[in-house]
Amino acid sequence: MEKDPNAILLGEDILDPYGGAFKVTKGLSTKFPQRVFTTPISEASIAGLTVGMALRGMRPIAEFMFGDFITLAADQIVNHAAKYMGMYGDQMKLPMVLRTPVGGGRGYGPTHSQSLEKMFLGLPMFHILAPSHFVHPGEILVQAISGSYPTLFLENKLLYPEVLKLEQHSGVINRTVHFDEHNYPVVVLSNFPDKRKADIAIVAYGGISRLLGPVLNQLAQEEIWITACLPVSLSPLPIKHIQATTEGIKKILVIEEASPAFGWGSEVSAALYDAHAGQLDGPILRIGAANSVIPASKPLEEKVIVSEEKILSAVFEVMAW
Amino acid sequence: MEKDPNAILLGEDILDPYGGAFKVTKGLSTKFPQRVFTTPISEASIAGLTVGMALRGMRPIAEFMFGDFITLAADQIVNHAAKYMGMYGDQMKLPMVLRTPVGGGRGYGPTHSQSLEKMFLGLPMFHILAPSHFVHPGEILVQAISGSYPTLFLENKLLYPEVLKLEQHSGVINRTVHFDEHNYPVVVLSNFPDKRKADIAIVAYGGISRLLGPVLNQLAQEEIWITACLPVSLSPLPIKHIQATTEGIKKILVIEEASPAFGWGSEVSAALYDAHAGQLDGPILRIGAANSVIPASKPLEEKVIVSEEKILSAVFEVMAW
Amino acid sequence: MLTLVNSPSPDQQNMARDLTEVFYRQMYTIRKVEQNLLDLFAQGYITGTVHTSMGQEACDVGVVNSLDRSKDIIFSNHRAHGQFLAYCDDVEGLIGEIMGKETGVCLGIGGSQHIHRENMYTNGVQGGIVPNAVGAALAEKIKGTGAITVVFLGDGTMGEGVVYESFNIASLWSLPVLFLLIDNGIAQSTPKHLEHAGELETRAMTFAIDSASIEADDVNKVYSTACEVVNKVREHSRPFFLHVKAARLGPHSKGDDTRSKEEIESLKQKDPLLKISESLPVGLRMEIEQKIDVRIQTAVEKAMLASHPGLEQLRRV
Amino acid sequence: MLTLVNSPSPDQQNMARDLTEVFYRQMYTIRKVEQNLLDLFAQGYITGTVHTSMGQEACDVGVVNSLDRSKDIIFSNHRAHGQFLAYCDDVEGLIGEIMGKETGVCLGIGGSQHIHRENMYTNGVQGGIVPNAVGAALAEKIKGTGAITVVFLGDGTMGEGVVYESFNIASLWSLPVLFLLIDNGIAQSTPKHLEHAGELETRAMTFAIDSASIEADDVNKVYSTACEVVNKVREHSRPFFLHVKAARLGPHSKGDDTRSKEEIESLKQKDPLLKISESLPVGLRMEIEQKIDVRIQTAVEKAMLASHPGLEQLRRV
Ligand SMILES: Cc1ncc(C[n+]2csc(CCOP(=O)(O)OP(=O)(O)O)c2C)c(N)n1
Ligand SMILES: Cc1ncc(C[n+]2csc(CCOP(=O)(O)OP(=O)(O)O)c2C)c(N)n1
Ligand SMILES: [Mg+2]
Ligand SMILES: [Mg+2]
Repeated sequence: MEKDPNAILLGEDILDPYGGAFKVTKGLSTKFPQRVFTTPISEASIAGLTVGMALRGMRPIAEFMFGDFITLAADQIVNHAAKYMGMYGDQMKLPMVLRTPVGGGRGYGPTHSQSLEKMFLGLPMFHILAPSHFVHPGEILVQAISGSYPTLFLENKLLYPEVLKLEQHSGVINRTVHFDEHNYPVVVLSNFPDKRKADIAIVAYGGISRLLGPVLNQLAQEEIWITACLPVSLSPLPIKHIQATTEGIKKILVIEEASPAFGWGSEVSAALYDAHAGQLDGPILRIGAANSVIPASKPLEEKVIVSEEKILSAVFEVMAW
Repeated sequence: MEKDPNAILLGEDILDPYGGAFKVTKGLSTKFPQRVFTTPISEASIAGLTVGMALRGMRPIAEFMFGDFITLAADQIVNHAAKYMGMYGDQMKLPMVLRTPVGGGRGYGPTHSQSLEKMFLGLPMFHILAPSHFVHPGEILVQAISGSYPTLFLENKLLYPEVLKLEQHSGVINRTVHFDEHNYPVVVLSNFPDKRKADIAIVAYGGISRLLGPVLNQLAQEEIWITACLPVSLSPLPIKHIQATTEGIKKILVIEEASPAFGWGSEVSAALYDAHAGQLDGPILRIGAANSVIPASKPLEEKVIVSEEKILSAVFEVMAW
Repeated sequence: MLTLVNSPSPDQQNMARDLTEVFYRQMYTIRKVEQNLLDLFAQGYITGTVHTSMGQEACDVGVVNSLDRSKDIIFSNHRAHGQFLAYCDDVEGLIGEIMGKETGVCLGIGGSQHIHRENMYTNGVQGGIVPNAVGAALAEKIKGTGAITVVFLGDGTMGEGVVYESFNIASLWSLPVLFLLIDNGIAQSTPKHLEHAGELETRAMTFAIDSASIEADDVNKVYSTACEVVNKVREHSRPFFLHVKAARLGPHSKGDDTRSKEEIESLKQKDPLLKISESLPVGLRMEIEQKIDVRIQTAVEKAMLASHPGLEQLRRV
Repeated sequence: MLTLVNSPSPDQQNMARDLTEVFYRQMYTIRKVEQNLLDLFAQGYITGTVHTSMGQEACDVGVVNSLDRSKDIIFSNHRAHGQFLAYCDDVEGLIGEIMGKETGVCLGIGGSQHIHRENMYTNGVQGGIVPNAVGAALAEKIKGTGAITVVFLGDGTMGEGVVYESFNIASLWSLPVLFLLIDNGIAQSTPKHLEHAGELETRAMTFAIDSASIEADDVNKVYSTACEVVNKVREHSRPFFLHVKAARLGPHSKGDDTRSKEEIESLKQKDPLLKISESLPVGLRMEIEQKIDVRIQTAVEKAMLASHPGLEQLRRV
């Protein structure tokens, strides 16, 4: 915001001292009072304003208080944001970002805990990003709003308190970063030092990253070697980078926070089979949330969404194939 | 409507003499004036009313004039219709149907030609049906509204003028029908008489059926033997039936009308690989629309969406593997 | 069918006094349950959100008691504990629910914002319940039950477009639905003047919906207005928009209140519990309060011991 | 930057007459282009939809000419041919577009409902352009360009909730946007009394938006009102709601009209082309018409010969 006078922020309850339900925008309305707008509770219009501003050369960033409410912006996303760039036969740019906290784990209940990104995956001329704590979310946000495309930017609620892990080595975990066609990072983690091939490739994104650190550490102790691939861009999918990372690894596990049916993992799995089928030991395992509402009761919620235990038991299942 | 006094119809411009933009409801408002409601242009509320009526024991059927406008009902579908059944801890039924014409091929342009079902595929407690002309759409609609689940019912625009093909044999094409867990038909077509295995399995749904008749006929002449599987239920996916139908066939082609990225075919492909990987000759080929807006210009639109020619060349591509 | 646990005595002479007593019981129950919920949250026994009705009890109790509980329908939002208790007095079900226990009215699956019992439904996404309520009103009208539907919404929620679509349809089709706006002048952290242009009082009028505006400090006043309005809606099968000015005494949810101390202090003078408690003999009041305190304590203890729901209680597909 | 192809003579004395002439040129062009489009549709040269502005030309021309074409912004909907021609007179671009040729203003990709040139944008999904227009107005206000934004909407579209959200925000934030409602009393096949309760004239007032209502039979009247209103919006940086009563003389799209012959006949008496043509000398009129006829004929012929766009012209990813 400092650098770009065209950057505009809008969303519900984002003014100081409140600074947004998850405090992400705290301080900004005090620093840039002319460019931070608290809005009425009108999600469709928040998205619609954002599109209109982007059409006129601003670089607007809107906050949706919960990712669940992005449903109210669906018409703006599908029939407006994503269409203006494609349907006028010109080379218009439409940089705008819709930021929103997603995911469960906080007992907010069925309408405040979802990961609804699958609704918009694959939509032409629309990007979906989900940083993990292995990249710098702020930098990626700046990259998105400096780019050309309308973008949905997903922030997993449970990542807010996490410390960023940007170092190349941290205990047994090594982190390397590739960059995809749109220059978004694809993070590759491994829990082994040498050049050997991993036993299992894990492909995941966003909040799942929080679980991978502990999981990779524990598996290293059991001498199960993992390569994990975490693209920031969910759609379009940097499939070449994912295929290159998983190449030669005989077992693959795909993890997402939403339920796996018709999800991000379906495309990843299909595309990895396309590249590696015949070279794999057993099928590609996909895990995610149960195919139900996300319950408010926290102990039950923990059973519904992905946890370290679930990942570990998926790893052991795959190892046994 | 004759039989069930709780059946209610609502939608835009559905009164006689107009009878709806695609004339599907023609005659009904004259016959049942008390139970057919023409609505304001308020798609979110049309869906919302439908949910409210279903909660109170009616069996409402709403029409969305174009499938593209279902975006406006996304919040009602995701956070209301699909949630009420799951989040109250009871065994509530919520029979309601949202009907809508989908798909391209008529030159309506970018916001009136889409197949947006992928937005809601995999949503728990929500069904998506897409009849082809190899089943009786009216009977399936009655089945849906007599059932338990909120349902999105997709009618491909290009199927409206088609004659239903319900006979067991029609030229070289044989049609058998299985029924899935929810008793919706899974149609299996083949273009060969004997008990041999097909060269290629095609999995598709909805309006693609229109192209399959001619394609299967032509391929029969070239002695390329096809088994085509057309489930009516897109979500939940009757994967057992699809896997059983494709079992032992060495080449698979998945076709959908929307662009294949993160689509219905992604799940079908991933699930078929899960079952058959290692037994296949080459990868599963997925085809669909180009990853762009659907242009108004009809000759260009024809190049963007799936056509007989595209299916044929996909078949030849797969045969060559 | 539901019956009021504390139903008014049939004795006509004591009617008014009895009603006040009933109202006080309900209002005190609401207040006390919610104070307990906030405590439980602070102690870590509750996760997620807890939006309390504290300060709005006169509205909740006045309106809900004007309904015919045997058939009328209630839709509400994230701030519905008060209405729920006024509706069915299910203290155990509510506390269990919010603590995420299977003794909750929705097995702990819905939580604070997603509650359903009999003819009451709540949902935590703003606005969407409004067309649901209109649909319910249409269904009951077609069925000919004579039921009316009331839908509670907040001033902030008047930002959602679907509310206006619903006004239009309810009026166009003459549906028996009461739009009940609880205007506490704030939405989460945002004061009304940053949410709305013009007056909320007139928003439904342009759709040819009769409207009225009242204060929610006196439960008896709310109740008598609501009775009138509910009768009208039922008799004429027409929508009505009732604008009720209320004070949110507590935080938005849990402990997030950015208003100044002075502002909250001045709001506390409108506390509807103050007003009603003045009209009851102290002895009676103490007796009522003690009983309720014990009841709530027992409910909390029961909920503490109850189990969480299991995966098998979740519906799939 | 755009300039009017037929721009008014600077000669002050002939100003009024010249304006009428300019308006007639534009209105006749619109009418004639659309008649051609309907014919081309009937002959199979056009597929999809064609929503004509026939009968509404006085509104389109009166309003668009009140804008500053060098900076003001127009958003419109499915029925925007008239506004487009009044805005930029790009007959070739419009006909090519609707015939799906790469000579179209959007290469034939958008078609009748999805048109963009300079500061004009249309979209065929009802309602969603309204917050887009408000966003554009906000952007221009922040940039300090002094541009205003006008958004055209139909009476039927007043059913979409997002319109009311936009009213509220535009008023709350004092944005220079003109909501231009073309009320032709019908939405596709549905008459207004089956779409709306109450009066459309007052719908924006409850959001503290100044409003006015006029008839669209006389282009000069529309123009002078629009000039006043546009000045107001620009000067005060406040939204305005202008309700314009117009007649849809043609079918909704292509040939789907279920209204009675009598109704259409009576509407034809309000045809704004009748009125304006009376105020021009016959000779001049004939001359204007002939030139325009030839121009359109040439444009049609050119479009006939033009190529369709190719896959390489479609953007992906
Ligand atoms: C669609 C949607 N947007 C935002 C929210 C987050 N949220 C919950 S309550 C609330 C404020 C509501 O204010 P109001 O309607 O005045 O009700 P009150 O909280 O004052 O009772 C907001 C913004 C939500 N639940 N749903
Ligand atoms: C969201 C949405 N719903 C429905 C339609 C289909 N539709 C196109 S035009 C129209 C009628 C619009 O009526 P009105 O707003 O009065 O404009 P008019 O056609 O009279 O110019 C309808 C229902 C649409 N394009 N978008
Ligand atoms: Mg409030
Ligand atoms: Mg109209």
